[in-house]
Amino acid sequence: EKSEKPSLRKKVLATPVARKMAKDLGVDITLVKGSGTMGRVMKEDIKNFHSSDNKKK
Amino acid sequence: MLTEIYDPLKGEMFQVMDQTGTIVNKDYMPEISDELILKMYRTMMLSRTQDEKSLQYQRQGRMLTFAPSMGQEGVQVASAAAIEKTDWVSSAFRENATWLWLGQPMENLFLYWIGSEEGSRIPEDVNLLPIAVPIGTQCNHAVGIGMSIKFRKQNSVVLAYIGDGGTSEGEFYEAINYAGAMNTPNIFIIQNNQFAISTPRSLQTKAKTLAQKGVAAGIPCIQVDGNDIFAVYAAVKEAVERGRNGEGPTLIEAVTYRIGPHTTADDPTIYRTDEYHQEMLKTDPIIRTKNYMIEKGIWDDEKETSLKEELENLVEETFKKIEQTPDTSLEDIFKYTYAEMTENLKEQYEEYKAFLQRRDK
Amino acid sequence: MLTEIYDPLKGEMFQVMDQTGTIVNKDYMPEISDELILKMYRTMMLSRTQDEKSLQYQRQGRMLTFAPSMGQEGVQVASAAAIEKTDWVSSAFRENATWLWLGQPMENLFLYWIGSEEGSRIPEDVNLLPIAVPIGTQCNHAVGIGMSIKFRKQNSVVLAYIGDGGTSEGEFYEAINYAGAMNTPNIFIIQNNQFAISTPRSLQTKAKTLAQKGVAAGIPCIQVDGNDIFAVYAAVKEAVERGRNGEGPTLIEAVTYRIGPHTTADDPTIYRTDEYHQEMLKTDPIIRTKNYMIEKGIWDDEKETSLKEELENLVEETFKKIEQTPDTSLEDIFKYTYAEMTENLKEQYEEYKAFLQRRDK
Amino acid sequence: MAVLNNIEALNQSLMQMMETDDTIIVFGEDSGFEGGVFRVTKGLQEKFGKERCFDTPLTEAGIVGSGIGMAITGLKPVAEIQFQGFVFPAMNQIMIHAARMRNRSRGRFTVPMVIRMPYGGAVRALEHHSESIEALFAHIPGLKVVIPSNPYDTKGLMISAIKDPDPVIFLEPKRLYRAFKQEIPDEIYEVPIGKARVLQEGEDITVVAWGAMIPECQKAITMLKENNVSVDLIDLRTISPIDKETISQSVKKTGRFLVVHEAVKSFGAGAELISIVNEKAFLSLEAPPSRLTGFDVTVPLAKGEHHFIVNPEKIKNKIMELINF
Amino acid sequence: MAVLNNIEALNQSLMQMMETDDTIIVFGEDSGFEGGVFRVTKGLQEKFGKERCFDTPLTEAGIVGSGIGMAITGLKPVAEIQFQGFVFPAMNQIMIHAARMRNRSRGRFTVPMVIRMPYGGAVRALEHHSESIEALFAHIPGLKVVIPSNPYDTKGLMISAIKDPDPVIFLEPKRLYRAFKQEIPDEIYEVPIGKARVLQEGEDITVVAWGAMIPECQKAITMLKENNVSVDLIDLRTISPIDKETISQSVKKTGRFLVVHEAVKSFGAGAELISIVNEKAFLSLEAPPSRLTGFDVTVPLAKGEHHFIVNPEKIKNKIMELINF
Ligand SMILES: Cc1ncc(C[n+]2csc(CCOP(=O)(O)OP(=O)(O)O)c2C)c(N)n1
Ligand SMILES: Cc1ncc(C[n+]2csc(CCOP(=O)(O)OP(=O)(O)O)c2C)c(N)n1
Ligand SMILES: [Mg+2]
Ligand SMILES: [Mg+2]
Ligand SMILES: [Mg+2]
Repeated sequence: EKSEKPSLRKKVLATPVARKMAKDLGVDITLVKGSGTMGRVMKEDIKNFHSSDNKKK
Repeated sequence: MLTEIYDPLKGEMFQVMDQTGTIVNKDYMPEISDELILKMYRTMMLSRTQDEKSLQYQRQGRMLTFAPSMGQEGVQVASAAAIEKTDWVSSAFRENATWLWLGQPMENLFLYWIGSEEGSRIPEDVNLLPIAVPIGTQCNHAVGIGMSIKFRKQNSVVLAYIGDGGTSEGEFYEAINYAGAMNTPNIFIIQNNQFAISTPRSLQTKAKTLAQKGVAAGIPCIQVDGNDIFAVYAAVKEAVERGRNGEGPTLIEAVTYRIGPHTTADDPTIYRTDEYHQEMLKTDPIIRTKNYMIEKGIWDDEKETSLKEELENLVEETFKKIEQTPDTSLEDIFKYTYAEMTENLKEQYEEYKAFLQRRDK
Repeated sequence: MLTEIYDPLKGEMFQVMDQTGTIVNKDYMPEISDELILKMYRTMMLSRTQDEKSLQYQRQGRMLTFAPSMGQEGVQVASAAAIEKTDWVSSAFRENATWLWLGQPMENLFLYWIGSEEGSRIPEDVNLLPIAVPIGTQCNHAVGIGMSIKFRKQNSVVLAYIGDGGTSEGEFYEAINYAGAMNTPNIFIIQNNQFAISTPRSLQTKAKTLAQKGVAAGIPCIQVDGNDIFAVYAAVKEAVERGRNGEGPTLIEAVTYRIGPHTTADDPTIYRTDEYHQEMLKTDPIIRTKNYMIEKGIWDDEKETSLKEELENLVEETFKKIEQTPDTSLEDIFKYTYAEMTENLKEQYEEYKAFLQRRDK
Repeated sequence: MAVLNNIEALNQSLMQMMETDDTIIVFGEDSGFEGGVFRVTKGLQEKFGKERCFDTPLTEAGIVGSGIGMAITGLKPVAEIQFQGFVFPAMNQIMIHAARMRNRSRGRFTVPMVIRMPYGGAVRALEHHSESIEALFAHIPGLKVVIPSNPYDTKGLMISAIKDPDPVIFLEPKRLYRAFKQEIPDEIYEVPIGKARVLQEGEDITVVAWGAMIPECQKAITMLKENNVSVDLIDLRTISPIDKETISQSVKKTGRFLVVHEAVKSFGAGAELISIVNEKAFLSLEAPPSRLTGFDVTVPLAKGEHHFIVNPEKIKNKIMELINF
Repeated sequence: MAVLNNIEALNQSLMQMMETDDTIIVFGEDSGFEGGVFRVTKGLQEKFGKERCFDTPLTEAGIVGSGIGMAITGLKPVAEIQFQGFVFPAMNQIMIHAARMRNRSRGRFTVPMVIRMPYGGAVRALEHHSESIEALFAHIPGLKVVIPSNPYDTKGLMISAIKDPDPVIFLEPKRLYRAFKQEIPDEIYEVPIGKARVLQEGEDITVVAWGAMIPECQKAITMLKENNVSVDLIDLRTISPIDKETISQSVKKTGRFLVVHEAVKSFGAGAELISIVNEKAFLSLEAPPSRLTGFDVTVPLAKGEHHFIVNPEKIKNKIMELINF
């Protein structure tokens, strides 16, 4: 249902592949800071976010 | 040759029986058995009954838009009676009496007008193409069939029908010209019913007759009284012989009148005066044929009454049966686009079926 | 009325001057000044010279595919000479002498055949539509112009040209029929040059003449010797009068011969015997007209030689100038699709321009 | 302000424009005396005479071809093709002449012509009376293609189409002809060709539709309120040239895109819109830009048409699918 | 095995099929005596007689319309339209009869017909000799649309088209007619309609093209070696029905997609392919699925055509743009 939707309507720029990667890794893509043009979230950004997130745990 | 005797350029129209049902042109009265005349009359009456009932059904919301043939049963039946089972017919959309004569079941006709493609599934033993709505297009199909026949050295001919309005379409001309050039066994019948929807015959062309359009194709042509079954029968028979003898196509203009509306969506009172309409009703081929038969002693009021009753019952029974037809199945929507359903179509079909199943759960 | 005197259905062709240049039909010799004859001859010669040179240029790879008018200059010039500057012309693609006569600059003609749309930018004071490649389509444009003229109560007429092959297209018939029905001031000229590419006239239709196709539209029609400038001129003049008098359209079949190939991509030796070709060459309108003029004492060898030289120089100069034309600019590719470039087109234009700039850096 | 349906809006726009510009000529099969089979041109012949509104012979190629000739010589033809399914005999004239005359002649000759035709299905009609072939016209450079969805736009777009210097294919959803009425201005006004209209704003998904699909989308959107889904609904109005800006702005906001059309799916206008979304808003996409359309079959006759027609239920279902992607 | 160009491959396939099946009839304008303006049907009349290979009058509607009549009555017509630009007078017959006869008659009548036409541009030709309008046909349910790019496929696809029980629009890139030769089998063989072919495998991007664009793509790919870019090149071969599987498999692997076609951009076949990629491989996309096409204008005459034509340089540029997205 609709509750699955990303939080708070925050819109991010990302390719479908990056979005899928985030989803697969359990990363909320809206929390990732994008390093690409116009703040686009790159795959690297997600990977970094994920590993730093893991380290924190 | 009738086409040589009656010159449309001189305004000559071929008629055998006048408006009262009297034979006025004995020399050209075709050889025709009483039995055949009675059969023609029956089919004319059947078609008329079907149209009249259909108009009622349509008003009652039990049928969709349809195009009645009333008034044109004479040319339709007489032309169809002049060909054989092995010949072919390519018609437009207002040839109900022809279709009945050829053996297209009334069930199919009703099916078509209540919105089912099954109505266009012509029986295997009937050489008739489905209704062609786009004006003029059916004529080139007829040429192609003519070419097939010629190629196979068969002895058949092809009848194609078109309306007065239809003669203004390029395809009509392309077909008669092509048939002439290829010398195919084609007979083109213009049912000049005076109107193309609201547009009178006079606005279609400056040509005095529609028959003379055959001159452009260099093929024999003739104008006949289309409400005179004997004239139509004789003219078509001659054209059929020409076709079978390898002498190529013929163009016949049959002058007739559309008694009803263009379709049930049309209101002819907008563009036809009652006076004109009443005058034209006098040319009705059914009345004329009946008069002839009564005069000849092969028909009477009693027979008329019992025929009417029989046909009304037949039409009613048939329609009631057809009316029960369920909606077209989802599979049938997809199944006939190609010989085999493409992956793409399978996908659309399965997806929608799944949606319906989910929904209906 | 010539159209009443010469009946195509009886195989009658209107001729004034025979193949030798002798006037054989004095009664119908049109009133025509020597000056006009000389001007016609000059334009015929100019067109012929242009075609001959163009064939060379094409072989040298300096021109693209083009369609020569050689052999048809007579009908083209004489028909164009029979109308006024305020009249309109809608032609096909093989009317070079007509175009020159009307004032379409030879520069434009060359531009077209070397692949520039600028060749179809007709001068503002020339009432001529651009070349219409799709066969038959130009005829309905002519009907529309005829309707404009009628609507505005102007006194003009419209000439439309079509080939023998073109008469098999539905649009040709639709146009003549429509013009008849609307009673527009149209003149349709069939240039029957005996071939449609490789297909001989005899395969196009069973009709004995192409003129008789007018019967289908109920309009006056006539077959003329298309290589006889006097017959063409007289027949067109009469049709022009008819048009100006509000008496509607006329169909004229001009019997002529295409001396050259269909286009430079075509090899006519495949489908025309040399014998036939040589025979047909004798009908050449230029030779015939020259003979007439010499006989009449208004032409001689000296004049011929000097005219030839003048025209050859003119053609060469013109072509050399045109040959230098630069390629079409990128902007011109986009600019004329709509009155204003859409956002979509601007985007495509800018993007490609940027690409070219990046590349050329 | 008068309350009019689409037929009346068309009739009024023609009436008013013919009053102000006497070069406008209206014609087609049965368009004159009886005012057309749908009565769109009713009263025009009576008011302006047979010279300005007339019946033609049965010749679509003649109608469009002669219209081109008229337009070139300064008239403004508004031609009627009786049903879109019967436009094919005129395709040659439309696609290779009307569309190209300006380019061919480098602007010397232009074709400011309107070609009107009843369009679309769901009216339980005979064969050839239910198709939607806007994509065929839209693929041809030089044509503009317009499809209004309500009386206000119908009048404004028709007036713009008549004033437009280029040929406009004006497709009239016959299902909407008399479906509802709307109060619209009495005077002449224009709705610009090439501009879509945001009918309602939302956050979750962009839906683009046109013609008779608009009311269906609106019904679906109402149904979706209970799912807490809000929709940016865009009425495209002009199929060519497409208003890319309005669409891409919306998709950048919503991240989701659905185009709904009556026409068959493959190679339809929906594909073009999806491509535009990819070009303009790719990085915003949270779900595949999608289409909901007719199936890739000939439009079924009445007894099967309900399967084919896109309805609010199908739309709702598709939207939820994309929301939950 | 003989070494043939595309014209010769067509000629051979017709010759061989006519030998095996005497219901095959070949006709068109100039197709008989002289063997067609491109000589595709050369020698057929001589060999099989005027009854099986003949010249028609100049009537495209007649050619296709009569073909429909022949097909319905059991012949197998292979009709030639002299150039694709002249098919419009036959659009009515193709789109509303050939495509629909099976559906209309519930399978009672079918139209196993091939309609051949020289297609595409870059041959410095006159107006109407350079267009690419495959998208128009592909939008019509009931038609199949085929465009071969080499003699092997040309022969195999023509044989399949003749054997196909439904109408096939067979588009022959005229630029490739005599462009190169290829060794192809002497015997009758089929190349299946509806199956794309992976011409070369790569990792970085999927490129789909057809007809004369294939050699151009191949040149671009060679140029791209120095950029270390490897390409999955797919020859679509059949425009309708599209082989979605081959394309989506490839895009799932490469994550990037480009379609290259000669036709104008908007509402072209490229849009359909992009939509399919969105439907089938959305989550694999690393860059917007894109198209490189002709501009949205009438194909320019020779002096401007070079701007319009898609060439290897343009292709390389576009691929690099997507790689670097
Ligand atoms: C190509 C085409 N254009 C328009 C129509 C719409 N239409 C249906 S019937 C008709 C009039 C036909 O008149 P006519 O040929 O005289 O036949 P009738 O209806 O009188 O039998 C028209 C215009 C059509 N079916 N096909
Ligand atoms: C509708 C159409 N079909 C086919 C062609 C290809 N074509 C160009 S010229 C030609 C023959 C024309 O013959 P004809 O009308 O006699 O004119 P001619 O070339 O002899 O002047 C053909 C078939 C075309 N231009 N348009
Ligand atoms: Mg009629
Ligand atoms: Mg036509
Ligand atoms: Mg010719």
